[in-house]
Order: sequence, then C-alpha cells, then structure tokens
Amino acid sequence: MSTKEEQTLFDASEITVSMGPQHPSTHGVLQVKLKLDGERVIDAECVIGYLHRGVEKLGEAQTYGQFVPTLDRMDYIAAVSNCLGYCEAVEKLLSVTAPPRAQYIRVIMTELNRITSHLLWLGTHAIDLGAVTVFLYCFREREEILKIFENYCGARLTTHMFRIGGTQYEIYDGFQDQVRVFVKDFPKKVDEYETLLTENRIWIGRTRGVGVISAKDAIDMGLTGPSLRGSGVEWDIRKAKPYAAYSDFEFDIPAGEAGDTYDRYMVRLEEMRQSARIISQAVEKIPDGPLMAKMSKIIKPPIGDIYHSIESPKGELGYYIVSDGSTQAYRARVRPPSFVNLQSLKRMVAGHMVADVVAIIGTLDIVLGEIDR
Amino acid sequence: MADEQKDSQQPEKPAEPPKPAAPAGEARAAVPKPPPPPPGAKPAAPAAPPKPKGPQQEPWSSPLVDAIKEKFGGEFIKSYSFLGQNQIVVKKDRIAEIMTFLRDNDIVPLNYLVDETAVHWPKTEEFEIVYILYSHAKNERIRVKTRIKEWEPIESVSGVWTTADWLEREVFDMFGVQYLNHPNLKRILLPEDWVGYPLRKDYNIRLQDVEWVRKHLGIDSGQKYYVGEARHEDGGYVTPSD
Amino acid sequence: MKVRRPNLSLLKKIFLVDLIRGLFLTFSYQRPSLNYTEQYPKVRPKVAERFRGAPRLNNDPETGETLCIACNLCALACPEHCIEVGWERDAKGKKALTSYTFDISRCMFCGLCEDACPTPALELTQDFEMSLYDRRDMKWDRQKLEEGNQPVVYTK
Amino acid sequence: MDFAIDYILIPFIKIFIVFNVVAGVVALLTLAERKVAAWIQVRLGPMRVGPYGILQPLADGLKLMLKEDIVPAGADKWIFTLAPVISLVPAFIVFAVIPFGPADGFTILGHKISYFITDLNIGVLYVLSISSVGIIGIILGGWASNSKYPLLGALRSAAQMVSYEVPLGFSIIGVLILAGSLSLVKIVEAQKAAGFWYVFLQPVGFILFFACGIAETNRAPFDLPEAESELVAGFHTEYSGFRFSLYFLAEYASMIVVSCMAVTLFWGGWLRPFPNVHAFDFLDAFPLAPLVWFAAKVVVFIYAYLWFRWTWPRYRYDQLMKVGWQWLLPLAMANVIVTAVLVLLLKG
Repeated sequence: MSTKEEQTLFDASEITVSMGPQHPSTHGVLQVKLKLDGERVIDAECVIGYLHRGVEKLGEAQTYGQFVPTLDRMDYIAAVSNCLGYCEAVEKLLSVTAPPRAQYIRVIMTELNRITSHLLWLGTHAIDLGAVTVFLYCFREREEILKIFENYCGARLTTHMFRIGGTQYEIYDGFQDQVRVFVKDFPKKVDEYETLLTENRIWIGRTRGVGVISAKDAIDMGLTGPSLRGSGVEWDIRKAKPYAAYSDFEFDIPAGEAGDTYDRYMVRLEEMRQSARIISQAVEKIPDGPLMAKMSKIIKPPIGDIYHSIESPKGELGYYIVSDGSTQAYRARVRPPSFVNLQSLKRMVAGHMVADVVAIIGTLDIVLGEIDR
Repeated sequence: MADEQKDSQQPEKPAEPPKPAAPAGEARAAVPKPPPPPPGAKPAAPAAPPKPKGPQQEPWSSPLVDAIKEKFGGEFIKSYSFLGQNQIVVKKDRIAEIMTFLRDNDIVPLNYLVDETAVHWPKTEEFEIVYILYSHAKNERIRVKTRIKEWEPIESVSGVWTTADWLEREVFDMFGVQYLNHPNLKRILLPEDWVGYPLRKDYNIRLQDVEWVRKHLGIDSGQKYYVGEARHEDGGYVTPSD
Repeated sequence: MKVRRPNLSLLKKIFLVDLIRGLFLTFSYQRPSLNYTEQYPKVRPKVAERFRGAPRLNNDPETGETLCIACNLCALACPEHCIEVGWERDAKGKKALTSYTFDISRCMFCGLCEDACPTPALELTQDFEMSLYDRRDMKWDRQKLEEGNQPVVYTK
Repeated sequence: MDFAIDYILIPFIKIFIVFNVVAGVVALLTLAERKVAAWIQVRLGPMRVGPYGILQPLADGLKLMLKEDIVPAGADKWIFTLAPVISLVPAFIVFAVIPFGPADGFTILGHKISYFITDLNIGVLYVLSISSVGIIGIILGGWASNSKYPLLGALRSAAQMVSYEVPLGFSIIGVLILAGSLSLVKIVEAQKAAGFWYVFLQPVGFILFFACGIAETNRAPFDLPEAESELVAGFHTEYSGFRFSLYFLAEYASMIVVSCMAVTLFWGGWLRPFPNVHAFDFLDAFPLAPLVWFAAKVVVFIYAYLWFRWTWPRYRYDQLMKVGWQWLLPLAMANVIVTAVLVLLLKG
C-alpha cells in the first residue's frame, strides 16, 4: 500500500492507491495501481502475473492429450471452451473432423458453459455494485448447469470433457430431459434479473456512460467478445468462422451501440438467451453415430503450424500450435481474450471515480487464470 | 516451423529433428528401390520421391500479396497457404511499414491484430515472430512471419495497433526479444528482476530462477533437487544464477 | 440485432415504479418452506455416478486378485506423473504387479489414467473425502487403493 | 416521598426498561437482517444456534467479545477507543423522547405511569440534534485508524450525513405545520384529533423523510461508506472485536430511531388504524394496545430497511450527493411551501 505523495503538474495532491491483488472486487489476483486526485482516477496501471503457471511452457513438455486438462485451469470459469478450442485446433492440424454426434454434444456443452460463465460474470458484477441478491439468484441457475456437467463428465468446474478427435463420454440417459427443463425456464429467470437491474435507476446511473469505448478504439485495442459487441461491432466467431456444429443453428448476435458498461451488460444478458436458444435446437436433433473420430491412439500431427480460434464467453480464444512431428507440441501459444481485453482498462478508467473502476473491471469480465497463463 | 522446401537464401535447416539430419534428395530417393545401389554412386534415374505424407504448403497468391510484392519487393520472401491458412513470410527490416500498409490498404484492410507471438528455433539461433492479422471487413485471417537472430532487435508494431503493447511485452518477457520504440518494454508476467527467459528452448522446464526465489521468498527453491538433475542430463547447462 | 436500451418514462420515475417492481420480485421469493440446505456431514450428498474422485484398484470379483496387468500405461498417460507401477516377471514370465503408488496430492482427477487403462482395473470412484493431516499419507499404496478410503464418520 | 418515586424511581425504571428493550431489539435485528436476507435470497439463514437460529445474536455477541481487539500501529489510541462510543451513545439517548404510548398510561399504587420516559416540548429538535452527534463518532473512527481506506470511508460518510440532515429537517417541517407543536406526544395527539395519520396528508414528506433516514444511517442504496467492493469496509475497516460490535449496535440502534420517528411523525405513533371511528374500538381492547400498535408499525419499517438493502444496488458517491441536493432538498422545500399554503387557505 504505497502512499507516495507526488506533486503533479497542476499540483493536485495525487495519491497512489494500490487496489489488489487481494481486493474483494478484482475478480482474482489483479493489482491495479490507481493514481487518484481525490476520488477521480487520473491513471491506472495493471500489475499482473501473480497467477503465472507457465501453461505455454507446459504445452511443450506434455503430449497433446495430456495438455488438455492443463488448459481447463487457464480460464477456469469457461473450462469447456478452452478444451474445445484446443481439441479443434489439433484436429485441424491432423485434418480430422469430429463425428457429428460429438460436434453436437460439444456445442451443447460449450453453450451451457457460456451461460455459467455469463451467470458468474453477472453475479460478481452485480455484487460489486451492491445488488447482492442477483448474485445468489445467478448462482442458483449456475448450480443446475454444474449438476448437468457433473452427471455428464464427473467434474463441475475443470471438466476435461472433450478429447482430441471427439468426446470421451456418451450422454447419460435423462441428459436431454434435464437440459430441456433447464432451457425451458431459463429465459424466465433472465427476465427476473432484468426486473431487478435493467430499468433500476440506481443500476442505470452506475453503468450508463461508464467505461465508454468506441468501436474503432475497441478494434484497435484488440477487444473481442461481448466487450467488443457492446460498442456496436456485430462480430462473433461462431458466425464469422463457424466451427463445431454452429452453422446448423440459427441464433442472433446481440450488439449495443454506446459501448458503455450498460450495453455490455445488455449484450451478455441477450447472449445468455441466445445460448439457451441454441441449446434448445441442438438438444432436439443430436445425430446418432460414433463419439470419436478414427485416428491412432498416439497423436503425432504433421509438421507445420495452425491457428484456430473459438468464441469463448470472454472473447476470441485462439490457439497457435507449431508441431515438429513429435507427440509434443513444439510451441503451444494461447491467445487469451481477457489478457487483451484488460489492456483497455487503462483507457476506459481515466477520468472516472474509484467506484467506477470496480464497475469497469466487472464489465470487462476478466479471469486472471487466463491472463497470467 | 520447419519448412519442407528449403529457401534459397536461408541457411540449411534439418527437416525433422527426430530423424538424423540426412541431406534430402539422394539418400531418400534410394531407399524405396529394392537393389541398393553402391553407396556414393548416383542412381541412374531417382524414382519419383514418395508422396510426402501430411499436408503440404501450396503456393498462394492474392491481390494483397501482389500489392506487397510490388510495394516492398526486397522485403517479401514467400507466401503460401498451409492447411487452408494463408501466410506471408517477410524480412524483418521494414516490418512496421509493412504492417501499416497491411492495416491501411483497401484490398484486405487487416484492422485487427489478433495475436503476436514468437517461436524459438535454437538450431539456427533464430526467433520467428508471428503476427496473426484479421480483417473485419473481408472476414479473412492472414499470418505474417518474420525471422530475427536471437540478439537482433525488431521494430515494435504497437504504433500500428495498440493491442501489440502488451503482446510484445509478453514476448519480451518470455523470449527476450528486444523491441525498438515500444512505449514501456518491461516484464509483464514475471517479476521485474527475474533472470532468464522461460519460453526459450534452452530454459529447462524443471528449472526456475533459484536466486530470485531465495532472495525474495527466503526459501531454498524446491527446484534445487532438479537443478542437479538438470545438470546431470546435459552437463553443459549453465544455470542463470551461476 | 441491436440490444434494448430502455429509458424510464417520467411517470415511472415519479412513482418509483422500477424500484417497486424490484421489491415485489424479492418479496415474492420469501418462502422458507421451499428453501433447503443439505446438512452435509449428517446427510450424505448425492454424487453423480460418473464422479471422478478417489482412485481405486479393482479386484476380479471371483478370483480376488487384482485386475491390473502392470502395463504401466496409466503412469505414462498421467500429466502429473503421480503413478508408479512396480512389477516383476512371475513364474510364467508374465508381468505381475508388486507395488502401486498413487500420489493424490498432485493428482488433478482428470481421468486420463482411467482412459488409458486397458482393463477395468483403475477407476476414479465417487469418494471425495480425501483430506488428511499429513502430506506423506497422500502417497497411497496398493493396499489403500484396493480397500478405498475410509473417511472418519462425523458424529455430532 | 412522592416526589422521589414520581420523578426519580419511575423514570429510572422506565429508562432501564427502554434501554434493555432497545438493546434486545438491536440484537434481534442482527438476526432479522440475516434471516430476511436469506429468505429473499432463497436461503435459510442461520439455523444451527438454537431452534431456527434464534440464539444467533447471542453467539455473535459472544464471538465479538472474545475476538482479539486489534489497535492498528500508529493509531491514535484514545480516539480510536472513544469513537465507537461517541456514535453509540446518541443512538440510545434519543429513546428518552420517543412516545411509545399516550401520557395517561396506567396507574400503579396511585402513581400514574405514562408510556414514554419524558415529553419534551422540543422533542423533534432534540432528536435531530442528538442524532447528528453520531456522525462525529464515525469521522473520528475513520481518522484515528491511521490508514487510507478508513479515512476515505470516514470522509465520505461525513459528507453524506451532513448533506442529508438538511432535507431530513425540511421534510419534518410539513408535519410540524400540521401539528403545530414540536413535542412528539402532541404531534400524535394532533393526528388523533385530525382523525388522519399524517402520511395521508403528507405522502411526499413521508417518502422524503424515510429516504433521508436511510441515508442518515448509511443503509441500503446509500451505504457507500462501508461499500465492501470499493473501500474494503469503509470507516470500520480497522475495527475488530468488541469495538466493532459497538459500531454495529450504533448502526442498528439509529435504524430503530429512524423507524420510530417515521412511525411517530407520519404513521400516527401508538394510534390504531382508525383512531376516532368508535366501530373499531375492539382494536384497542387488549392490554398495552398502544404499545403493541407502535411496535407493529416499527417492525414494518425495519423490515422495509432490510428489504431495500437486499434488492437494490448501491449509489455511487457523487450520485448520492446529487440525489441529496438536487432531488430531495428541492422536493422537501416544495412540500413545505405547499403544506403551508394549504394550511393557510383551509385554516385561515
């Protein structure tokens, strides 16, 4: 906690407050060094790396199959998306495609995981701004999905559901009914969150006009996912470069226009409804057939490199894999959306109050496991 | 990325590390023929080389590539597509200008820098800097690669896309690539006074900066046992601390 | 599709309609009879059938010997190198399992060993109560793996 | 002898009773807060200590007593220990004036006992001035902790409370115009005479009063000083153990004060719903009827406090000030003018 008194140009007595790394609302071990002039933030500098475990170095020391569970621990809130992105990247390298049944299961599970990630985002974002009850309601829905995960693959958070070439587990009987029940009454629950927040004048006051970023700046900063769509750019990798079985379903891409915290909030709420819509379509027509593609047990991709990215709940999660023909990747680079999105915190925060810094960290929906890798 | 086809001006590079670095051509051609020719004698007509397994690089060209060739003739090395992903290899000298051109041209305006990373090729002591670019307008993704020696600096593209700021800081943190005129080039993930660049191939995974741990955490790093083992494996290894 | 951006009409603002609608929603939730808290130690939780918990070495139900053929595939598959398989050639020259240690302090229960095992020998059970007082006990030996974990029964 | 009994013994007993009842209600309030929060959030709340968690306040009190009392280094020892007391005492001495029932209570052994401790003719003024002393306790607490977050929290709460005293005062003037007296007992009797609770004559006044009351006690949408997410825990970050529980009690006690004042000024104190309509006399039939009616109304208000806290998000600091100065104050003034004009026309 450094309290260096610095005389600045316009001799405002500027105090440096260090927010984090163990601060209740920084969503993990992020330290933000705020230069405050009274309540107003002059400058913010992020200090990260507290959770650095060297995932990319591990990628070079583990075989392709062994690296998958390590990736669950990167963005531990959307573990299924991490798993899907990597498995599809390696499948592309092996020029193998997962059988349709596996692809449908993958889409359902990834969309369920997107809902859990957005629910956790909404819960923590709301609790940061004082709406404690929304947190509890979000976690009630999230619990339903985690039960489905547990029944399907045996784990709730770090699921390790997919394998390279398809999925490991057959869907348990009763899976479709459980998912149908969830998807049927989930939109009503989202309406409940809306009654508590969307038209609430305090929530509107706290989020409108906070953390504004224009579309051009957002693209220049490399923002992706709901943070980008909040500024009006209707770009989603599920539509731009469809993967798994996304081209079989119709769903919309919500986008805001003002690019402030309120728009990103509305975009994510709408995305939850769209995910429920995708799941309801996917659950009805899961094709029969094998779960794993025909390929050798030992994965030895050809020499070369590949880049494959998917739409994780936080943004574009990309994998750049260089293979030298052996069973271990020569280089496994992960393009983490939260890492790039966090860069724009400095630009969004300038000029706001301390209370807004908390709102802006919430709206960027960052996960420190993914930032620090 | 080990290029199958050797490029004229690039130093000779073995294709697959696991296989003994055999000069291509003559030895491989001889193997499939049942009667082994006397060693050293050139076979009359080498049989057609066996169909190389796995995907190959198809030459790729597009109006954008032609524009680059015409604008940056000397810099342009090669453009190919591998597994359907288009890539351009350029020299490192005028990288910032090339990137500005790539962003501002109206053929394929690559206005979004998806990722910038590096790959370490210790055999030729080179870093391969990889830029993955994407154009929202054309929904196209292109990869631009360039190679620099381990000690050479390279120009930063954070002037072109502000995304590159942290991405380059991470490449510096993990590989030690020096970027010219970067806003504040210092370590981003590791502590400031960390010694060594972890993602380099010669940085043994079991090893950590033992000094840093002892100085800051006041404990003897658990890796101490591994350090001995690391030395045992390849004796020549010099730990950053000694 | 563009996202809604509703503005409160003046009337709604004056009569605090948005605040009151929120109040009605929270008021409607107050039915303690429907709420349920599972009293964990006394009530055993319902764990999923495929739950990946404590490992176990299965024995052949009839003959009672272990099903493990000491092929060491699980040790190779494990990303954290938690498994060590000790074996030696028996009379008929076939590999026989002698010792089997499983270090659950480093295990992340990813299930790769279970997938790699050719026989139904190694299995991740539904038991999740593996907390111990001493880190050294975390290296389970074969005997503990076969018997499974006996958690201390919580008596109030 | 009569003097000693009437003016020393009986008031002392009343004070003893009121003090203990308030302390008991405050303890129950901590349990109520957790129970209501739990029910709203589809939970059960504390259930282990005693049947349905009834003894939880005892457990909390004991825990806080036994907790280690940390005094941060460099803290101003004296002020650090004094601050919680300064904020607690005013919250309790205000109850001397609150009328829990009419003056002619009941007589025991020839002595007439009224339902309240005393009836000051400047009751409202007394309550307002004493309750603003509590702010000093908070400021001293934040400043004496000698660390940044409590300092920020203390400054914020000081600015907030000061700026909400003004609209609070104004919103009460409407009632004073109608009642014509500052004494709380007379205000309730005026409502009895008028046959209407003043909330029906002063709806805007009531809403303003309650909103400012919430802001005064740092609760619900205005609880910025102890905003967990920004300032860790606001002015009582460095406090622990018994001193922390003093601050806790002070907050709940001032909550009860505001509820009692709201009931007395606007909801007709101890009066039953239709005070003058004789058909409803059976409502007053049971013993201690005024006290029961008063308590019922206060419970409704306390429930509203908890209900607001667990439903709405939190105002930002500058918005809080803007609401106070640009919305509540002008509305309060307008309310006073309108009431004055109406009274002049009707009564004049």
